[in-house]
Amino acid sequence: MKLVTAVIKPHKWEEVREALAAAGVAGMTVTEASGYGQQKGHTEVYRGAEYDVSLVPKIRLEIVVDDVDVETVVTTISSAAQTGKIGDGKVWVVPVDSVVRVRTGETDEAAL
Amino acid sequence: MKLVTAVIKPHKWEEVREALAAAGVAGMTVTEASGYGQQKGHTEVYRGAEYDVSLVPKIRLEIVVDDVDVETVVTTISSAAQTGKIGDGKVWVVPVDSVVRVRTGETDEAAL
Amino acid sequence: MKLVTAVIKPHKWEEVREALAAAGVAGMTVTEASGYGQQKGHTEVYRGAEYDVSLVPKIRLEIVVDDVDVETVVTTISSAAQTGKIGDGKVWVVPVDSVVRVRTGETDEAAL
Amino acid sequence: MDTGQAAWMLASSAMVLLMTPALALFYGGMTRSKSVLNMMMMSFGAMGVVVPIYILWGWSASYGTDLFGDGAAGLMGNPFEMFGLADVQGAIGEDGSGALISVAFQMTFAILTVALISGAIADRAKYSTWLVFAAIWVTLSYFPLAHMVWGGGFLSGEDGSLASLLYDGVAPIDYAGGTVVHINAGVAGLVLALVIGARRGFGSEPMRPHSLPLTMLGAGVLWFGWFGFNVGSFVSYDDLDFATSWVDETGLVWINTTAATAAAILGWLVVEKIRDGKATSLGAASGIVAGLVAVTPACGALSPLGSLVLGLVAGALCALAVGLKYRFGFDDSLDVVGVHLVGGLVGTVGIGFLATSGGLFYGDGVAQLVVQTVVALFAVLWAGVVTLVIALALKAVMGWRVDPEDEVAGIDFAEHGESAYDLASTGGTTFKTGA
Amino acid sequence: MDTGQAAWMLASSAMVLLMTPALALFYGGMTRSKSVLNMMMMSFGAMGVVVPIYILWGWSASYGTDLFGDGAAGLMGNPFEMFGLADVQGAIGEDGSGALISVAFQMTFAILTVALISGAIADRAKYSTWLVFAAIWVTLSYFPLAHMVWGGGFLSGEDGSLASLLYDGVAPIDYAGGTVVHINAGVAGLVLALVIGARRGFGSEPMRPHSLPLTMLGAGVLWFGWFGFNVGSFVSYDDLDFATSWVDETGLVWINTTAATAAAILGWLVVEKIRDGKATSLGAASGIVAGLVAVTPACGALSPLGSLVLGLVAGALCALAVGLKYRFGFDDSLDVVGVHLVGGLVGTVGIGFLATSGGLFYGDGVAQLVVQTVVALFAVLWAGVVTLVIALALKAVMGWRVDPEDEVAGIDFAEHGESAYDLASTGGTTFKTGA
Amino acid sequence: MDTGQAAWMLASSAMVLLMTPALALFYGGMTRSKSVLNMMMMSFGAMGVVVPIYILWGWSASYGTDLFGDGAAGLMGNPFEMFGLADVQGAIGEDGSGALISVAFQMTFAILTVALISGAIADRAKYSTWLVFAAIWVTLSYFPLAHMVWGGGFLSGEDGSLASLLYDGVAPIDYAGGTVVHINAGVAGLVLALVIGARRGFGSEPMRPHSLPLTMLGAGVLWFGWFGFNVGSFVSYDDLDFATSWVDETGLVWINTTAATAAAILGWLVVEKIRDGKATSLGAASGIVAGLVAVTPACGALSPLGSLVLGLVAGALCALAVGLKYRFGFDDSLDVVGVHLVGGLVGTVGIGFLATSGGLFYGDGVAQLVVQTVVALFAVLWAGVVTLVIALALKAVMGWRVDPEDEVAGIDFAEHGESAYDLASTGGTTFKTGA
Ligand SMILES: Nc1ncnc2c1ncn2[C@@H]1O[C@H](COP(=O)(O)OP(=O)(O)O)[C@@H](O)[C@H]1O
Ligand SMILES: Nc1ncnc2c1ncn2[C@@H]1O[C@H](COP(=O)(O)OP(=O)(O)O)[C@@H](O)[C@H]1O
Ligand SMILES: Nc1ncnc2c1ncn2[C@@H]1O[C@H](COP(=O)(O)OP(=O)(O)O)[C@@H](O)[C@H]1O
Repeated sequence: MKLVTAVIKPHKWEEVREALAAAGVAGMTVTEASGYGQQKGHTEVYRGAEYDVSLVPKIRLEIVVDDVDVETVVTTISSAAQTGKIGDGKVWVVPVDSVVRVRTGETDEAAL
Repeated sequence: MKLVTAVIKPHKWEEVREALAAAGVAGMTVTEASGYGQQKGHTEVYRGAEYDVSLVPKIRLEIVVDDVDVETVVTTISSAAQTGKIGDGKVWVVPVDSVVRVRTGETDEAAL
Repeated sequence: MKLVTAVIKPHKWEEVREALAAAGVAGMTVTEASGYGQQKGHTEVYRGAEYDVSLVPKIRLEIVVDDVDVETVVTTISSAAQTGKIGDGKVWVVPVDSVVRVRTGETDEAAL
Repeated sequence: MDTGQAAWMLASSAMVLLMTPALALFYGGMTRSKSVLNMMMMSFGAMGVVVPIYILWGWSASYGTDLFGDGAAGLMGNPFEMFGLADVQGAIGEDGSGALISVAFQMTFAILTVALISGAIADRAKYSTWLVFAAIWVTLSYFPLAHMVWGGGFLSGEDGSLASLLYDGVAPIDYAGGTVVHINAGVAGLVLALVIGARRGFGSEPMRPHSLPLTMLGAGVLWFGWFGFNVGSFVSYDDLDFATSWVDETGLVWINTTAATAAAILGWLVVEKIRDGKATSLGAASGIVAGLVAVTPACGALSPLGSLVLGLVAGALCALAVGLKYRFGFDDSLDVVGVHLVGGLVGTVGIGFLATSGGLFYGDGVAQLVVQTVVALFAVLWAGVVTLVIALALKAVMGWRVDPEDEVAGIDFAEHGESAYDLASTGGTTFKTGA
Repeated sequence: MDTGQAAWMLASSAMVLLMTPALALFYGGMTRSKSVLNMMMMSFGAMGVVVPIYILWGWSASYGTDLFGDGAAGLMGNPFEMFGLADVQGAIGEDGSGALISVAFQMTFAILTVALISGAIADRAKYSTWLVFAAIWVTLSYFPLAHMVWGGGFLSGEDGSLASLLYDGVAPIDYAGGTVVHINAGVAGLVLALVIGARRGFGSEPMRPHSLPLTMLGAGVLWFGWFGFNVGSFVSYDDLDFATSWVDETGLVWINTTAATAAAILGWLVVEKIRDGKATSLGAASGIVAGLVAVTPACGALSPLGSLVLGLVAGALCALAVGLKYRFGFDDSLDVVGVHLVGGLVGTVGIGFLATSGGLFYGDGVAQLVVQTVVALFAVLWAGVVTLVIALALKAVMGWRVDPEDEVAGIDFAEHGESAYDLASTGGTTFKTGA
Repeated sequence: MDTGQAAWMLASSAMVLLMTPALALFYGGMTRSKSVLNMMMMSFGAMGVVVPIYILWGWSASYGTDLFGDGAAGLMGNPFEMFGLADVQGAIGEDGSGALISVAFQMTFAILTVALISGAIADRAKYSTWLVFAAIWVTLSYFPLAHMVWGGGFLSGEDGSLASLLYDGVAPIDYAGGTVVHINAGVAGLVLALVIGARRGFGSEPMRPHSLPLTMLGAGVLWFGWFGFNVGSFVSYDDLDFATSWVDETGLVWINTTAATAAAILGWLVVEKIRDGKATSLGAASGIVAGLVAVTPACGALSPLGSLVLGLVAGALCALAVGLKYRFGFDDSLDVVGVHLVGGLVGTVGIGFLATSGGLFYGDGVAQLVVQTVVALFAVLWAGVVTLVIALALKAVMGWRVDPEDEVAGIDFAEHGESAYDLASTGGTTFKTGA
């Protein structure tokens, strides 16, 4: 099994969710995140004092998937999240040793 | 070493923390997260317009543990977090190459 | 490639960011987190009722790096984030199978 | 009523009306973020329910002719006499008497009193049951007490009243509602908390305030509105040795209100500093309310120095009293008992000591003190019995508690279908359909 | 004006001024967190722009001698007659008449009316265009309507006015601004929403309120301020059968205002309960505003019972009306149409049924009803045409929309360079330089 | 004082009292979320401390007979003369004079002035030291200045006063507290900021406002309350060429207050637009306060047009002045200097140019201008020296700073044991024990 982590633009979340659902992905865990990269933040001014806001809001998804589905999931996310503009985000894949579904105690594939 | 990541129901956090403490786990990192899965969200209505809130609030724990403790930690979490109702969450395990304790620079087992 | 995850004190974020930039790290994903460990939280009192706040605010960084850069990145973070006081945080490293840059579809080293 | 007095009464009425939304903020900030809307809605719902009732039969039941007996010193006014405010002017005075302004002013008190109770039952009560409770309680507990105290009824100084039975010529003093408003609401809160039962996790799970700035804002606006409450409640006592005209008495009441409140902040903070090591902002906000509650009945009868003393005592005692619920295990969630019942008692009984005319400390003996105490106890009794009957009846008929799962997930969604805040970049929400 | 009346007018003016910040909160809570500052700034900007204009030519254009013709029943006052408030006292009365207090009071109405419109164009309008719009619109739509209705112009009861052409002696009733304020703003909101176009994602992306406690706070303060709005708008009608003096009429107006508002809360919540299954806090807050809007023109002409009926109907109808935008696809973002236009029409026309003197239900025939309806339609027409011309002109000259990318990222940063909240332990922000 | 004037004074007093909680919101929104409670508590603590002091010796020290000399044009009133408000009516007039209402009104000014200072020392001052400072400072800086300016002392127009030494018959004008309140607080803020030192990270770490809606709410309520502040401060000048009666003068003051404030919004936003490229919401909120500050001394002496000019200038100058702290490196955290000192000077000196009677621009020469300037400088001097002595003494005795680690972690927890918000689904908090 693998853990696919994706960092995407917030307003793309809805599209990604739908694409994943269509691809048969039934579960995931979502966190709010901030991104730092080529996409630049902006400058804010409070009573004349300037601040650089270097972080950009992002959504971070974690999906544990069967080895065979990794390819599909990664591709589904990348295409759904793409706008072609800087800051579209990254998707990375990490190996997973085991998974448990807390409710039933089922493990591995059965737990997804 | 391994990284155990657990996604659980928020009101179970206190019980899980106590169970882990009893099992000798002294440290962890916690993030707020939202879950998407079989557990359904709810519908909200604002001036007649309906919204599906598909994400459910979850707590996400990360614990780096010694290889030998993995089993205990996973079991401890799953039993403490279990309610038997849909949405109890998942626990997954990922291999870890190395850990550093920032304060001392100690690495690996010593860093936990 | 590897995924370096670091948990640090919030007021050290600025220094770490600068050190990483100096070390050539151009991107990362940041989440707010809470830490539980040797560093103790504090007690709050509301109308005489006492609460133990056991979690301490932390910043959590994720950086996907080339294998060769792992050492540098980990060291850079640990030294920039160090105050020498309990609670400085941890840095851990996890193997990564693949990375994709959503905007271009580039993969692996090219995606960083 | 001349135009100047009318101007102040109009302003006062608006200020007291504002107190209910202010209370919603004060209470709302103290709940967890998953139940703030329900907390606020109990206040806003009280506005919706009590106003029509007040217009229909509330004024009449409060200030109409005694329902039973020969029309003197009774327990309730005739609710049908001025039903729908029919011929209010004719009934109580000639044109230009400002009768309608008095109705306006008194109406806002009824709303607020009901809303005060809601603090005792945060996070767990069915909204429909609450609204029905509000309608029945205001009719059976509030209007009668208002009639007894201010409408020439059993707790006034009239012939045949309780006080007249004890001491001839010693009228009880309740300037702006120590008994009618605060003791009444405080007792009702206690009874409801007992009947409905504690929140899941009470005394074990953390339930700290989700937004203290909201609570402090509420406290600040409550203070502002309370000037309407107290200073608008001008009542002409014969023996005030300090203020001898409308202009003077209102000035005195204004100063007393402020003096007690400021002193209560200090009283509460000192207790906290000694007991907990820190003076908190929730303590300051609570001290404000405690001081205002205590001075409510007393504000026309004390000197500014007496008000400082009363406030200091009230702040300190209420700060100690909010701990009782943990000792005795009743979940008076936002301390309606600790603040309104205790504060109301301190104020009502404190008059017996501190009144510049009649007070024990001013060498005028115990008559006033006894009268004040007896009246307070009668109010406790009345509110206790009436509330208990209503609460148990509603428990049997409608039920009081939301589903336990809903309570854990948050009553805001369960009862109102909303969440209070959406500060995140995404809420994982999907638009489904417009109305 | 005696000092008592002056005291109330001073308080009323301050209360109405407070309504604009209150509206900013009410609206601000309903937007997403990325555009709350812009929403609030449209109100605060209206304060900055309208006040100088009102002082320069606004009062004169509203209450000056008719600009054209023989000075009777016209469309606008002469803006230069009392330019800069020159010789206001001399022009409209002797010293001590309170002329300046009337200016103060009326000025706050102009500000609020402009601010109301902004709810229709949340999240997407260029701030500079909004400010210019505010200046032109208040001059060409607000001052003329104020003149027509309250300044003895075409919609008053004067000789030569619209009403006088229909029925002799039946003056239209608009106590505090059903036409001038609410219909006017509601129509302007509709026109702007159409000209400017919908927000990106309207009807598909979620756009739920980011802070309902802020909205409820706003609603509570609006209610408070509205007592100034309505009760401060004393107008001496000859045939009031209920109130016969300043003290009585103000009392009646106060009660009516509250009665309709409370009833509208109930009306709105009942519709929600039936249609959506839950009574919401946004519904209660919206019901408050709907009730206040509807009773604005009617508050001096109804009995308290009539006000309850009016409020109930207004609450229910507005609750239904806010769905229209999805049906017809115009993005009136915060329901200026559904609440202010619909509520204003309900109130203005409702007078024809419910006025104790002149109302159909009181057996006084249809004359008043016809007059009210015709006046309302004329106001719709006036506001519609004038707003359309201004909106299109500004579209051509300055443009109305911010960059689409900025709209997605959030207009607060794009137009004001700020973010509303920084609640996190880090915002990833770096200090660059002081001013 | 007739009942109408009394009604307005009662309302005004309540409105000014509300300004202190409003200031707490205004300031609180500008701090970081880890220190908002402490910021608000400095205001709430000022309420607790100043009120008892005012009742005990404050009124007497302000309006009692001159402490030294022959009782004319001195520096301070006798604090023991009317200690505890003993016999206030007898001392200053007969019954019905409204003496107590004046006490109420003046008391609220003292509270607010102290609270204003706290903005300069956000996030870092020991709460106990602050409370002690408040008590001493109000006694030694505020009461004397109030006495000098309004109590017939050295800065009034009385024989033997500073002005009378310069020009015979040219009295200084300070309608509602340009010197006593704003210059006084502004200078005190500057001195404290210097004595206490900058926050850790000042000028390098980001310290942006954590909730601008809170700040805007505060600004809106401040504006509302300021009508009490200014319009309640009726003073009978002989030579007003515009207002000739209470009704007229209050109307004028109301309009002038609003005119200057609106213009100051524009002034501030224009500076921002030019300098920073964007007009901000914090700028609008700040402009409101700047305008209100500047018009405070001037509101009875100007025409509405003059007020527009004054406000515009004040808004623009204050917008520029808030940058000074970065240039000179003093951490006046929330710009008490930039807004209150600068705004207070603009208003006080501006009268010399813009007063319709006495102003340079109205052809009345420089006498008034010189008097205003000299009086302003004297106030700066007085406040500066007195504050410096108190601040240094407290530094030596109690210390001013919290522990540096606590400052980084957040003063809210360190000093008050609370956190302002708990919006998360979990706070990782455990219930330990009830009180
Ligand atoms: N090395 C990295 N490790 C983890 N996350 C990264 C890394 N580089 C970029 N990111 C994430 O990807 C987001 C987009 O990256 P950015 O460089 O701005 O644009 P792009 O991916 O289009 O080149 C960043 O905001 C950040 O959240
Ligand atoms: N494939 C997955 N990858 C990562 N997290 C998941 C996955 N599936 C579910 N989750 C997480 O587990 C939570 C519970 O899953 P759910 O399907 O609702 O119930 P259950 O685990 O009881 O079957 C989800 O809310 C989500 O946070
Ligand atoms: N086993 C662990 N797994 C994951 N994160 C941990 C673990 N132990 C500690 N941490 C994180 O590191 C932070 C610092 O740890 P702590 O024990 O308080 O101090 P130190 O690292 O200086 O010994 C914690 O707040 C937590 O976020």
